[in-house]
Amino acid sequence: MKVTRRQFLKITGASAATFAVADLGFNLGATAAELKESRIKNVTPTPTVCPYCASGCGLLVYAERDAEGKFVKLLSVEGDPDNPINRGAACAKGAAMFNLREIYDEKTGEQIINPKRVQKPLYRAPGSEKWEEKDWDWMLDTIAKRVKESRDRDFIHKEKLADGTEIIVNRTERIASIGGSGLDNEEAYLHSKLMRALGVVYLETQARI
Amino acid sequence: MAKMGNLYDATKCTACRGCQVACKNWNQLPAVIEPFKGNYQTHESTNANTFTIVKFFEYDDVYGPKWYFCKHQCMHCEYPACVDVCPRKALYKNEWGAVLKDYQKCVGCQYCVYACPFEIPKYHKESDMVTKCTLCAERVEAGGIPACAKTCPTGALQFGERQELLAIARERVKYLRANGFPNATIYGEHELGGLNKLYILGDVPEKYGLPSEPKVSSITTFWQNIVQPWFGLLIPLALAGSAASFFTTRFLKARREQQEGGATHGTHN
Amino acid sequence: MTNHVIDLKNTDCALIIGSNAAENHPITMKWLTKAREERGAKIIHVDPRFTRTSAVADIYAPLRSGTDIPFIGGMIKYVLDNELYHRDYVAYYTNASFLVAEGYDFHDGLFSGYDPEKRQYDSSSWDYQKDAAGNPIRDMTLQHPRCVLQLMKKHYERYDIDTVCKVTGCPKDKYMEVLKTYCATGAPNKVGTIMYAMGTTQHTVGSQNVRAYAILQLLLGNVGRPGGGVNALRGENNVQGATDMALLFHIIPGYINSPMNTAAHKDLQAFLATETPSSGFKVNTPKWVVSLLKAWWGDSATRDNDFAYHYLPKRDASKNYSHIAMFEAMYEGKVDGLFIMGSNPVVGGPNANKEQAAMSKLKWLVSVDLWLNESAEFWSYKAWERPVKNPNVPQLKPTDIETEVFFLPAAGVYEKEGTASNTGRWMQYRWKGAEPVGESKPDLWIIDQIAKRVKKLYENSTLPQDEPIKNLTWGYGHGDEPEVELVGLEINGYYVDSGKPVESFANLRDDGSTTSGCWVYCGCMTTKPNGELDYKPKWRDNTDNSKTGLGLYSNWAWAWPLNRRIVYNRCSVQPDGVTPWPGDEDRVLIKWDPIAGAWVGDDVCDFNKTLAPDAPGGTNPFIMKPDGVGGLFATTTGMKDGPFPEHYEPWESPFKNVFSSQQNNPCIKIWEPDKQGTSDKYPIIGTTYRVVEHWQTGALTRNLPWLAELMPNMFVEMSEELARLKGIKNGQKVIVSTTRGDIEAVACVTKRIKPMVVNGKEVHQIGMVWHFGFKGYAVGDPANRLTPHVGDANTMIPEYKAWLCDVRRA
Amino acid sequence: MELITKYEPDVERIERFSFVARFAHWSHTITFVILLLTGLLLFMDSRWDFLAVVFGGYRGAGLIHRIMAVIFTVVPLVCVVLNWRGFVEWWKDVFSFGKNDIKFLLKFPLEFMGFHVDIPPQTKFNGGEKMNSVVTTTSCILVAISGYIMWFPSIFPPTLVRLAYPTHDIFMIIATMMVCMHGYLGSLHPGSGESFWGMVKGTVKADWAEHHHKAWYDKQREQQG
Repeated sequence: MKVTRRQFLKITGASAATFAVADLGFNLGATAAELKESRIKNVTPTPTVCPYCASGCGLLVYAERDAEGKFVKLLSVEGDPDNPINRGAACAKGAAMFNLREIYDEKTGEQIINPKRVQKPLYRAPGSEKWEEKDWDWMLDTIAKRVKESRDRDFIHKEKLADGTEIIVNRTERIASIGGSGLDNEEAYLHSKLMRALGVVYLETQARI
Repeated sequence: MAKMGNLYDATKCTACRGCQVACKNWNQLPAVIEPFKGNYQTHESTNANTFTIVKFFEYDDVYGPKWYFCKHQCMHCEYPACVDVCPRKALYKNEWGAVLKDYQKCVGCQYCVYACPFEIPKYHKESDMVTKCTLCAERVEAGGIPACAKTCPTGALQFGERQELLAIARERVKYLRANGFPNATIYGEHELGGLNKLYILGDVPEKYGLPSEPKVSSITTFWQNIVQPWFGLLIPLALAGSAASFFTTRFLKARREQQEGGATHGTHN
Repeated sequence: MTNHVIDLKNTDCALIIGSNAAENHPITMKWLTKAREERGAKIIHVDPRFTRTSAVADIYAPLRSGTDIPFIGGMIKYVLDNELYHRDYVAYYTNASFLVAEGYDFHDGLFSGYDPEKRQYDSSSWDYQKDAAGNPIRDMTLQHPRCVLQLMKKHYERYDIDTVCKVTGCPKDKYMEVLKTYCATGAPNKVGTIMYAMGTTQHTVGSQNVRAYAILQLLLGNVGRPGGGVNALRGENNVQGATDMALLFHIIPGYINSPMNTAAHKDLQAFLATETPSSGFKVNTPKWVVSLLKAWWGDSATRDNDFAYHYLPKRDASKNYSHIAMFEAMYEGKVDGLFIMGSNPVVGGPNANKEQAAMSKLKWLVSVDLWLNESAEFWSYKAWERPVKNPNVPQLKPTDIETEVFFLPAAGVYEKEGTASNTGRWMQYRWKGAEPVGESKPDLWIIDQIAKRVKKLYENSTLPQDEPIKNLTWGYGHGDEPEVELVGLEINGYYVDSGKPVESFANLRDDGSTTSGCWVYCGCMTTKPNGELDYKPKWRDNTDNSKTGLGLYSNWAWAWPLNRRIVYNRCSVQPDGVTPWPGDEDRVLIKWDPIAGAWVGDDVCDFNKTLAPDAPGGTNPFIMKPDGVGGLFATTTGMKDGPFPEHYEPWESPFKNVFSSQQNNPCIKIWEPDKQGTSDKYPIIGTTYRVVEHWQTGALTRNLPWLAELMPNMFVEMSEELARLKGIKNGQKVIVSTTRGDIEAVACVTKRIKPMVVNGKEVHQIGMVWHFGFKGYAVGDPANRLTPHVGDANTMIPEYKAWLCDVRRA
Repeated sequence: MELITKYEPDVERIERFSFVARFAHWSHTITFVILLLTGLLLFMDSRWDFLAVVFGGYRGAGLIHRIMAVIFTVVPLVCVVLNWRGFVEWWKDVFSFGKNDIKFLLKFPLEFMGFHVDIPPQTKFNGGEKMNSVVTTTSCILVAISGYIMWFPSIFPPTLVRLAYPTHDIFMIIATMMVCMHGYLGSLHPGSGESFWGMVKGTVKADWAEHHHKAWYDKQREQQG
């Protein structure tokens, strides 16, 4: 049995120790004292905003950090009591934000990184049945190359108006982009800027669907 | 210390189930994923990894459909049957009313599981222990409020002193009765001598999956009140009888031997 | 939202229609509950389905999906007939008093100017009568037969209560209750709010549905006041921001139409002349456009080269580039590459079978997400599994699909920094609370890297067509990761000479001396006394600055425009600018201070700060509109499908339109005429929706065990009556079919859905969540394999919410 | 003062219990005692906590209680199979409860306290032993059944589980009481002295058998011819 959940943690330690006579002389006072050790006490949380519906509820991320302040693992993600919109509240989705990064394993109860999170860039070759792991450089360079190939193919630089005058249109219909409503403003802005500079006109976000 | 507890107003609950998840987040409980069975409710009842569960009830009347939601979890009874039956005294009631568990003492006997009139504590196989809601005692004692009450978006769930909550509940029920909820009622004020989780219900308790007269099973009461204190006396009685016999037999034998002048009897040597 | 989330607490009545606020925007219920407790507010829920919102509503009124306009039209008629409208508000703050040109007409479902060939209107007749100076003629008595109010009265004459109930299927007693309760907010001291979401917009008449709400709100005097408004509850945490940043084909950042290949847009001068109205706040368009061009092309944007206006792509005016159109083009093999930035069309796109097939024709696909979602794995075996063989649905194998797929793992929301704009336009900062898992990277880094690498490839190009990318300004700090605040500075805008942030969009210039990546955000950044940048979304002072407790919280984060918490707030006082609406002293947001000669108040005024109430235009609160007043009647440039909302049946409907012989919206584009289901084969009305436990296509929720636990599988909700009819038991597997495909799901037989009587005929509706797909912890078939490729006439939003289907036991 | 009658190997002895029967008895005794102690440790209040050391803590006690429970139930069943004849004989004898047995029971309290009484001829098991057989066996069966229900409660109806708790307690108590008496009578009680050796060595002195179990003794003699 491997249990690392808080309330069972004590007992795993204890059951190993029982054989060494350790759990004698136990009293309620000690338990009560232990309960007072809330795991987020004295942890400074980081405020963020819930990524689901657009109400904009504030969330607090409590994380365990090592002596140098390096992130170790999540402790809890809860509503932000200071945020006037939600005043600490969170619906099921907001309350589940911990799972975005880490989960408790159903079998062992152990805290692990959500196994569904992708941790490496993945590439699927034409006609392939599987993913291959690739490094970022290769991925980004190849994407840039593909973007250029597609943009340069059939790029519409100029068009004639009905009256015969030629105008610059600088447009590619070979590249499209969707999504972005989950991006931050800065990301959405840069994406919008990049796409338009490339001449992309098939540019859509979830506002349309 | 004043009794603290939750007040759950079923007429304000939207069944967002934030409480259900916030509870898992705080108590570090894994998900228990079961297939969808045709009802929004995730599980039949609480389980070892689900300390609180919102139950869904559909009704129909001339005014149209009704959909009642009710959060179920440990009621932190004033007179908790689970504490009574717990042989290891792992369960106990703290000074402000929470029924807590010392997991170092739990031996997984599950007496509490079957004693609870609300069928709340559940056995956790992997750890061979029984788990349940703690009223987030460690949060409360660190100056916070229970995770479920904190996360509730509509304010259907509040945490505070029981007496104050009762006052709020009485006001609210009065209002509800005058405004379309003729059956509105407080639950937990008197049930089982008082619960530390108070409810404001818009209708009769049964419609929210709560027993209107919760009772500890009479078998459990018999066991607790008759068998445990009294039956055990039979053993010392037997031992006492034996001890008495030990001496009387020997005393009588010695006397007999004296009377018979040392004549022996074949059997008794 | 014209208002914001907290402001819901100030309402007297909330009409939730086309939204399931309790499930999809749970926190709104916090504030509505408060309004109910503190103000005795009523909550009305109008929805085809009895949801968790209905469960806590005071009144639940069912309606057939796709009949919002009759429902609201009947309310408009009731308000007009019983003179329940807020008279002064309507007379001064709306165009009710404006006389409409003689050419405008309406007959049998069609407005004047319809061209059946092109399926579009020539809207020139939808205009005001104007005096010699070109100013609209008004009749403040509202009695002139050509005034908007009278024309509207005539238009909605047909929407009597009985007809409305017949069409919508709403029982008359319920409808009367709604009429009485909500229309009471026309009283000057009462304010009601309308909350809507995708149940409103995802129809072929979606935009007109919203128009109908807006008209009702204007009539009742409920816009621009606390507790009121027409409040779109937007569905994605930053869909507002993404829209503001113009991740949409038809606009460039700041809601300016994107250039087209027409004479009217041929150069900057022509473009500005076309896009700048003669009055209203939008006269500043040239400043916004030039500042945007300066932000993007910096030194390459000079007065001599039209500030590089020609670098902007000009779309083909004869084409549509919306989501549906994009996938139709893709299906025809006209698109090579697709970027998917955290989206999932294989689950979320309309007619998902077709959209998935369309993706297989791509040469390459870049998917940026936290999870391998269904769209990133659209080529896998699993992606092509279907519950039944259907000759109309393509069957492909990975080996058939030549698409190269690049999956880039993105960091989660609290593993990076940035800002998001909520539905109330509040721009809030997100700090970084954890490290990205593994090698995953913030989207900002990914976009930055792609941009840098593409720019490098074009570095040495001498082709004029490559100048837009070659000369694009791109530099956000020197580290590996771009600095959020530097991007923020560019969005806000800065003075070209000093590099200091521009304080307000009023300071933007059209001479190239300022930049602003998105003018509506101008003012979100300032400089601290010590010279550091002060990004206002980081503000965390949560004291309510409203003296009457309206919950403005103006020092918490920042709201565009210019930190206004409630837009059109000029409406919160009487036309004279100083008197509160009778009995409504506490809900005044701004008022005119004659001594200071300025508008003062707790909110930032959404008005010319020094324009006196008695000056010309001093009572025109809707400053973004050329005429300055609320548009009960939409004039020439307003809507594509008519000045007044008119009912047309959904594209797929079992009923004939009783209001006119126009069955469907006459302006919608029909992409797939052969895929229109008919009620003989598909007698049941289908609709899709969401639940609190999941979100959109489910990528961000079905991968979270705690949420997968709450809603583990795809299900279809149906009435007990329909289940009996079809021999379906609760919890059984069923197949739902439309002309577009079939899905398998678990039946959820419920009392919450009832058959409806429409036009005297019983009709069944079924509903299903559209969150599911084959990836993640919670799996099921995507409901959108059933939905049609047909969209709203104005926005092209697909009609997800009303279509025909059939259901049977699996 | 001697506690237990001395074992006298040199006198005439006749066999009383076979090896299997003795094995069953003693294994049952040991498991019962361990079960009792672990049970008391686990389920009684802290007065029994000193036992925790012996059994490796509460969880250890829990484990031991369950292991012992299996032995407690399986061994007797195996022994019954191995010594079917003896088992049948035992129960035949137990159920041949007659006038003499009643007389025995009536006079037993006096004998128990050490008064001299004339006992009518008894079969292999006297009236008291017969009663002990019935009560102990019944208790053991009920304790075992209720124990298994408590061990795997999820597969039984809740009411049955609730019933199991007092059942386990009551019959544990009765069984313990009987064990105390039986143990005393079978060892320290001067009158039953030799029966101790019957269960330890398997044989008893012939004259003791004749005196205490006349009917059985006669039958044995007859059989030996």
